[in-house]
Amino acid sequence: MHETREWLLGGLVLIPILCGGIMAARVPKGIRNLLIVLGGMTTIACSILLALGGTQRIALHPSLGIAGAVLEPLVGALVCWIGLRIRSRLICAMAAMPLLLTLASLLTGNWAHTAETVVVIDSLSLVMVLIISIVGGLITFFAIGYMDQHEQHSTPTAMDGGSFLGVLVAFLGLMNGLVLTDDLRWLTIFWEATTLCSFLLIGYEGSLESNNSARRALLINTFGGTCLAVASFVAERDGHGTLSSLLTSSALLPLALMAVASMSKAAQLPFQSWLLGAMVAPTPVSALLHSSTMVKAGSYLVLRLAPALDATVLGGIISLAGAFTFAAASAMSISQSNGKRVLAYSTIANLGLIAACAGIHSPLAFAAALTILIFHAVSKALLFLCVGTIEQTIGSRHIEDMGGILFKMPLTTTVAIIGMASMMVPPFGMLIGKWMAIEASVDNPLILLLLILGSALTIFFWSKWLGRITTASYHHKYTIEKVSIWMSSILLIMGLAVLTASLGALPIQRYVIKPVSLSFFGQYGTRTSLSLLDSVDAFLGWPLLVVLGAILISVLVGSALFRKSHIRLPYLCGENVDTPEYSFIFRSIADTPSMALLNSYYLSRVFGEQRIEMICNPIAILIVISLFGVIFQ
Amino acid sequence: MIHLAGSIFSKLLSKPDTRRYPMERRPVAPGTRGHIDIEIEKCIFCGACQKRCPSNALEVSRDSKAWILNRYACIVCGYCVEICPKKCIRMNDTHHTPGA
Amino acid sequence: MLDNVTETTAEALPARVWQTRQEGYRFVTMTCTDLGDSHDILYHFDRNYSLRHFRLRLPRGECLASISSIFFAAILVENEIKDLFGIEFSGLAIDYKGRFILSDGAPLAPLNKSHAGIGMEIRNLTQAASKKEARS
Amino acid sequence: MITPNPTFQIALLILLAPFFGALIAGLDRKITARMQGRIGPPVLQPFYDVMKLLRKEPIVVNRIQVVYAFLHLAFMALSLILLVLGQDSLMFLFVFAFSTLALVLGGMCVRSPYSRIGSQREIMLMVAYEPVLIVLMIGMYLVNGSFLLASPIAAARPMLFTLPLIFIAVLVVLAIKLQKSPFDLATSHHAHQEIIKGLTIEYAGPYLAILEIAHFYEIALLFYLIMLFWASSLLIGALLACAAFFLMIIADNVFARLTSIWTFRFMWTGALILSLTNILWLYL
Amino acid sequence: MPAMSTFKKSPWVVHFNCNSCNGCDIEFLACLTPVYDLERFGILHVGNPKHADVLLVTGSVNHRNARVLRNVYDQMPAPKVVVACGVCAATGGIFADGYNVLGGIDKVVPVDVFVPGCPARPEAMIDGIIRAAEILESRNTAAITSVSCRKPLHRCTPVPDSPKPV
Amino acid sequence: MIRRNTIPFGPQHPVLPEPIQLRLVMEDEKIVEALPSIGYVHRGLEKIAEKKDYVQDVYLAERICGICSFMHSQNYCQGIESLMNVAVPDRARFLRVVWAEIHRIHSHLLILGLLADAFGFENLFMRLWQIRELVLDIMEKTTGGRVILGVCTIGGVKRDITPETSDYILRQLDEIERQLSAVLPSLTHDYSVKQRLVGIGVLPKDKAYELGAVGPVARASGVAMDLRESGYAAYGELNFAMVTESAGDCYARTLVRVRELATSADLTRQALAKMPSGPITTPVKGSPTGEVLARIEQPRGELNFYIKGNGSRNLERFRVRTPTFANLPPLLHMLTGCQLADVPVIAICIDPCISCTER
Ligand code: SF4
Ligand code: SF4
Ligand code: SF4
Ligand code: SF4
Ligand code: SF4
Ligand code: SF4
Ligand code: SF4
Ligand code: SF4
Repeated sequence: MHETREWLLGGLVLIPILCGGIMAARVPKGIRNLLIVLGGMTTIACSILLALGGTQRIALHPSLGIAGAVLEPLVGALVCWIGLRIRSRLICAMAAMPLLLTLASLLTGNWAHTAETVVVIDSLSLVMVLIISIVGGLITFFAIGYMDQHEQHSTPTAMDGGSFLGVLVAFLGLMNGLVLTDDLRWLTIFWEATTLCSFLLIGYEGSLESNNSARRALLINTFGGTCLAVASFVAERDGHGTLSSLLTSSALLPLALMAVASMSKAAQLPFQSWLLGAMVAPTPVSALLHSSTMVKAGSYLVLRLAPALDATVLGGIISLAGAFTFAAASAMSISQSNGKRVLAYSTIANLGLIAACAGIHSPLAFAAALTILIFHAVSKALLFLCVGTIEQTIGSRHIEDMGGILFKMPLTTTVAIIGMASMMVPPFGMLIGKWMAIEASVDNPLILLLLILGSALTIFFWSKWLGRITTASYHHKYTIEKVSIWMSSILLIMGLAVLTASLGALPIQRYVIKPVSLSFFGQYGTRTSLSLLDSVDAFLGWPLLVVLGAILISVLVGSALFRKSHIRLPYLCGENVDTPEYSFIFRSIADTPSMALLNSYYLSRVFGEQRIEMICNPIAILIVISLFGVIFQ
Repeated sequence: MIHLAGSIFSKLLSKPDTRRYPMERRPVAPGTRGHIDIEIEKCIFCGACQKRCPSNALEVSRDSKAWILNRYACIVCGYCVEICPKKCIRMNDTHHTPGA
Repeated sequence: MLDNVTETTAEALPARVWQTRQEGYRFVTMTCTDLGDSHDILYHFDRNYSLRHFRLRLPRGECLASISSIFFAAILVENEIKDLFGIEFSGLAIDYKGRFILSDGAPLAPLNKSHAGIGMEIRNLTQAASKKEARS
Repeated sequence: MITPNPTFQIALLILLAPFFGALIAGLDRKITARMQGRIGPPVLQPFYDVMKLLRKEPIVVNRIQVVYAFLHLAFMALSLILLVLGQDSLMFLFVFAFSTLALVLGGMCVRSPYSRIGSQREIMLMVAYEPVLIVLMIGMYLVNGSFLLASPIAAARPMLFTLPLIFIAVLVVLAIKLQKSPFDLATSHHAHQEIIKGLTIEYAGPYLAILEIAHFYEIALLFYLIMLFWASSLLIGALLACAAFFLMIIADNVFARLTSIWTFRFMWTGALILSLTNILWLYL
Repeated sequence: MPAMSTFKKSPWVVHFNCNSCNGCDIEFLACLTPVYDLERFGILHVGNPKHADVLLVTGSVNHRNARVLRNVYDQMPAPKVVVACGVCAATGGIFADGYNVLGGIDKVVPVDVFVPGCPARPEAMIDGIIRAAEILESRNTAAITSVSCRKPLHRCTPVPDSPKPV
Repeated sequence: MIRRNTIPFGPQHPVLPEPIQLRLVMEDEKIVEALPSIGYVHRGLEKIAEKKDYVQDVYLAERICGICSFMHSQNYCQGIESLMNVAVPDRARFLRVVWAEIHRIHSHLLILGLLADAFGFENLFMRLWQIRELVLDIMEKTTGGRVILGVCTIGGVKRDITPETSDYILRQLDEIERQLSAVLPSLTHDYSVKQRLVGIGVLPKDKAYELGAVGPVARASGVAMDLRESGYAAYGELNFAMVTESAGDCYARTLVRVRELATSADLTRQALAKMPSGPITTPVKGSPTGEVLARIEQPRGELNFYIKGNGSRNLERFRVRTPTFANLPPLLHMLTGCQLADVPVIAICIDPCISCTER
């Protein structure tokens, strides 16, 4: 079996990178699409095969270790060169760090420390690989249809569709590598490589705005990468070349550095700005970066660290930072009317939640984090794709412009409704995650408070949006959307996936997540948290099923009772104008018709983005600093 | 801060202020303008009331000896009562009942 | 009886109104009366319960400058006069376009003497209908 | 809690709860009227109203609205069942919240400005009171060591003694949920001044009846929730709940309506801090 | 469902002031207050025609409010009745001659009960509304489908969903 | 980015007993523009008055509006009397003051009740209107009408107040004051009420003057203006102190009305006490000629009638400028910048009477 495993690894990491590489060479469209399907399918197939094989350690050829040691400074140099080209001294300086460190390790003499490079396939990495390959793969398929249309109405750029899609596919490989490797050097390499890819993807449009965003993304993530590089250097100096050995040690500095790295990648406060900037990129990029890859690297890392945080103050602070991010990002999203930005803030918030749970250090919390991670990946990818489709059709990503789309774009909107419902409605997965998270945090009052406030705030923006897309005028006859088969089929698949995953939320809980978290925590867990986990397990599934049934019956009964003849104009104080076109015009000043408009509330004076940033960013920075304060205590 | 608190309890415990209208009828004040009536025997059909009625609610015809009140136009002002030379129009203190 | 009335002309009006405002008068209202060939327009101002009036003869069809930029309070009454007498005002701060108080289908300039102004036909209709009721 | 057979219990609940709720609503209207020096409607008036509404023409603005009405009802009934059967408290809260959310969405999905304003305000109210309810559940866990709603019943000491501050905060939530002054912002029978009937404005006839019935369930649910504070004795619990409801009527009659921003600020400072203080002393 | 007299027990009233001098309006409001207390008959004053069974109109119809009255009436779900309060609402009363008075409200909506008086006394209004509730009861539910929706809604054309305000 | 909302407020709107439409443009719930659309109760009364004879116009004038109907007939009669040089008997002048002040009490209670209703204080609304019924009882007992009194006539009044009814009025006034003392503190001192009134809809003094505010609206902004001081009817022979406030917000307007309740009761008592004996009406002959601007202080402020006679029984021109008409521009000023929740409160606080505004 050993051999097969290695091939699987190749399929997961190398094939996508290879496919991407070929595509970057401007191949014809047909071949390009073929390559995408090939790359995507291979990854999906390999990930499933890998998962079926269970957990295992695989030792690879030792030369890979040497290769890592060589590659690491090279990647650093590449970033450094880009930094020079975009004239950012800061990036240069930070990217030069790995070079210097390599030099330092050459001098100290523990260069190429490991005899063998190990790939650890444990339950966590399996879950990650599955998410990355399946969700990511589907997104790349979607991108085929999307970019077709996108290229039709946007000016061609330096990175035309071919190389763009190439980078997209290669990204999957890099991410898979990131979550599989146990070697700190390779981790750093993959980490930096994903940063580079995201830089290319965000800068795709070539406009001023996108260039700035790309640059910001590079800056922030290079900072994270540098932290990671320093962490790995320090760890190696102490003789821990691999993640697994590092985690068993009690070295705090590398842990803290890695936590910072994970925060920057997961766009936690105060690092959130790059993710918002990334919204300028075409929608598949946002979907990929936000749901299954990039940001999830941050969450992956912090989950990896979780067992080592064993009731340390460090864990508490990570948890606090996460919870704080959750509450603050939720608050900021209230004032957003741009659909993609709302999604971005919601992503940040949920990643915060994951970090908060990871820091709590209990099996229940870990299970909660994992649940959120999985369901978030699927739901968020779905939502991004929906917003992208909607934007292509109605030409706007503003929430207020999305009224009535249920009739214009029945398929996309239905899927979007499922996606949104899955973010906040029982019995969908996200809510179960949140539920577990709150129960898991009962012993940490501060974190609990932040979680409670945050989840109350999330209601605000989701319901606003959900209300808006289900709005329908009286009797609108719309021309129905036309969406390419690539896009519609993917939307459909993902919608069904969300539904089924939520249906199976409890079985997934019992058979997947609980074992994982036990395998990580079995020996550490405190009594109460274990019993809590059991109580989740003991929670009867029936209420969830009944809830789903209630939804179904309500929808059916409700729509069956409806008759067109029952339609009346809405109430406008008696001054309705019964024009055939609009149902919301009233006669006003001088008998002239006026349109009744009521947008949702954004409360920008209370929840304005800048206002909250001004308060929250400094606090977040203080939290990050205190992360280090703990070490030097 | 809350000044009504005391008095709501006294209201709660005391008899309601409601006049239970259809069940109990309260005596109206004398001189209430309810509706007008005619003592047709006394009327000489001079038409003065019709001419003066601000609301054009009256129709008097000398020939056919008709005195017709449109009670849905009468504003019960009592002007006709005042000016009638024969004092044959009476002001009644009860209201007209609604009609369909 | 009306005293303290000053006759004025359309040209001299704005300056006078401005001066009146400077003197601390408050705008009360305007009154328009149809005199057949012209409109008689009165501007009423008040200071400490004493009234001051300006009288203006506006020949039919002529336009009048709005004083709403001096006294914003005049905006409503000017729009009303526009509706009821058909006098155009130039420079109205808010122009209801002759649909301030009257609506589509209502008679135009009904307060002019030439307008009968009474809906007799309609009245007869309604009376006939309700008379039947009254008799029964 | 008395009858062991859950199916029987559920059936009983679904059938009887609305009657109970309607009765309370009727009493509420009667007492309010008497406090104003009026005779007021018969106590059974809410029944007549619903019966009448069911016989009216069902006019609507669009189809989704109807779906949301049913969702609201279904989830309200469901959350009552979860509550009475002593299920997980947070799950109960989520279901309960979604019920309100369905109502909000139903108000939002029509192109009627008043309905939408009502919805926006209801969302603000939800955001305002939801934390207090979650804190209540946390408090319950800290006291009873379990998230199951059945746990307070088994406990020996009434929760009122351990969670007095939270109880006060929950009373405020009760006022919001019953649309009582000073919080009758989003919809209410009597206060139609700003937005007429708020988010129910575009519902008519039977669909309005559905919302009314859902409200009856809600009343029953809130009544039970208050009873939990003295769960060891059914009688005292019921008396406690009655007292709380009576307090609401008094509040309704001595307060003016305040604004939504005021409510939000009050809930997130006053009420929340009050309940957190209570939680804190449980940690100590 | 047994033919319970539910309509009679809970007629909800929406009040519309057409061209009234306020005399009738304040008398209607007085009916709601403790001294007359309409709620003891289950009568609720609702602001929204969609919740109402009884449309109580004071004042006559003019060119501008005729359409409003019609809209309000149309938005009420069947079965519904109309009460015209005061002589203005019946015939135009003292204003019947006005150039802007089209006549009583029966010009625009079918009226079921006329309450005479200027202003109509609260007692008369109570009589009128109770009478209306009886009429409501007699209008059977089967008639619901015959709601007046004056014009067919055919001419529907697709429009952008959030057009700019006119 | 904030998008603007536009909603109609009226004409069929439960907070407005009368139809008027305000088109509100808002950012979230903050009003940035409010424009009125009126004409829903325009009956063409001025034209009708020209067609009826000048005595019938007394009844017409009463129906300019039912809330202060007496004031309208009083002002009309005073205008015609001055045109025709009729000397009204002293007793009639005092009787007019009695009814006018009782009318003011009823009107103020009415609007205070509606105000309570506008900020959602149902109990207060009910209580104030219940007390108002006591005032209506006085009117019914003394005039035979609850709302439209029909007692004022050219040359005097139609009904007398006997010593017994005078006693009755005094007793009833005491009862009203007793009951009010239980209710009014809630309107002026309750926390929740103040929260809704203090600082809402501020109209500074200079703006009030410039925009032509009248009556309690002007007095609440510190503009000392009350036509009763000019001494028409019998006011010259009675003592009264004008009520003013300076804050110019809804609370100040409420306070002005609350304090005027006491002034009016006091004036009624004075008028009843000082009531001279004698006839209550003088015969009137001929027809009015000439023009006059008759003015009077109504519950809502200064009421102007321009009356022009041409020697025939029909008037040449009858024009009505009511206080609400003057208070609309200040209302627009107050509404801009307020919250939607405050719109009903501010609107009710100017005591809007659309019926007389549009005639
Ligand atoms: S009225 Fe408007 S919404 Fe309705 S069908 Fe016609 S065009 Fe469509
Ligand atoms: S005025 Fe008198 S007498 Fe003459 S017609 Fe009229 S009722 Fe008859
Ligand atoms: S009471 Fe007045 S309205 Fe009635 S008929 Fe007599 S004069 Fe005419
Ligand atoms: S009937 Fe009389 S009181 Fe009623 S509105 Fe007409 S004029 Fe006014
Ligand atoms: S669609 Fe036609 S038939 Fe049907 S209710 Fe409307 S108007 Fe009548
Ligand atoms: S959609 Fe329009 S055309 Fe078709 S039935 Fe309905 S109203 Fe008539
Ligand atoms: S505000 Fe007053 S007048 Fe208006 S609807 Fe409500 S109770 Fe009636
Ligand atoms: S001010 Fe108002 S209450 Fe007074 S008469 Fe005019 S409309 Fe009526």
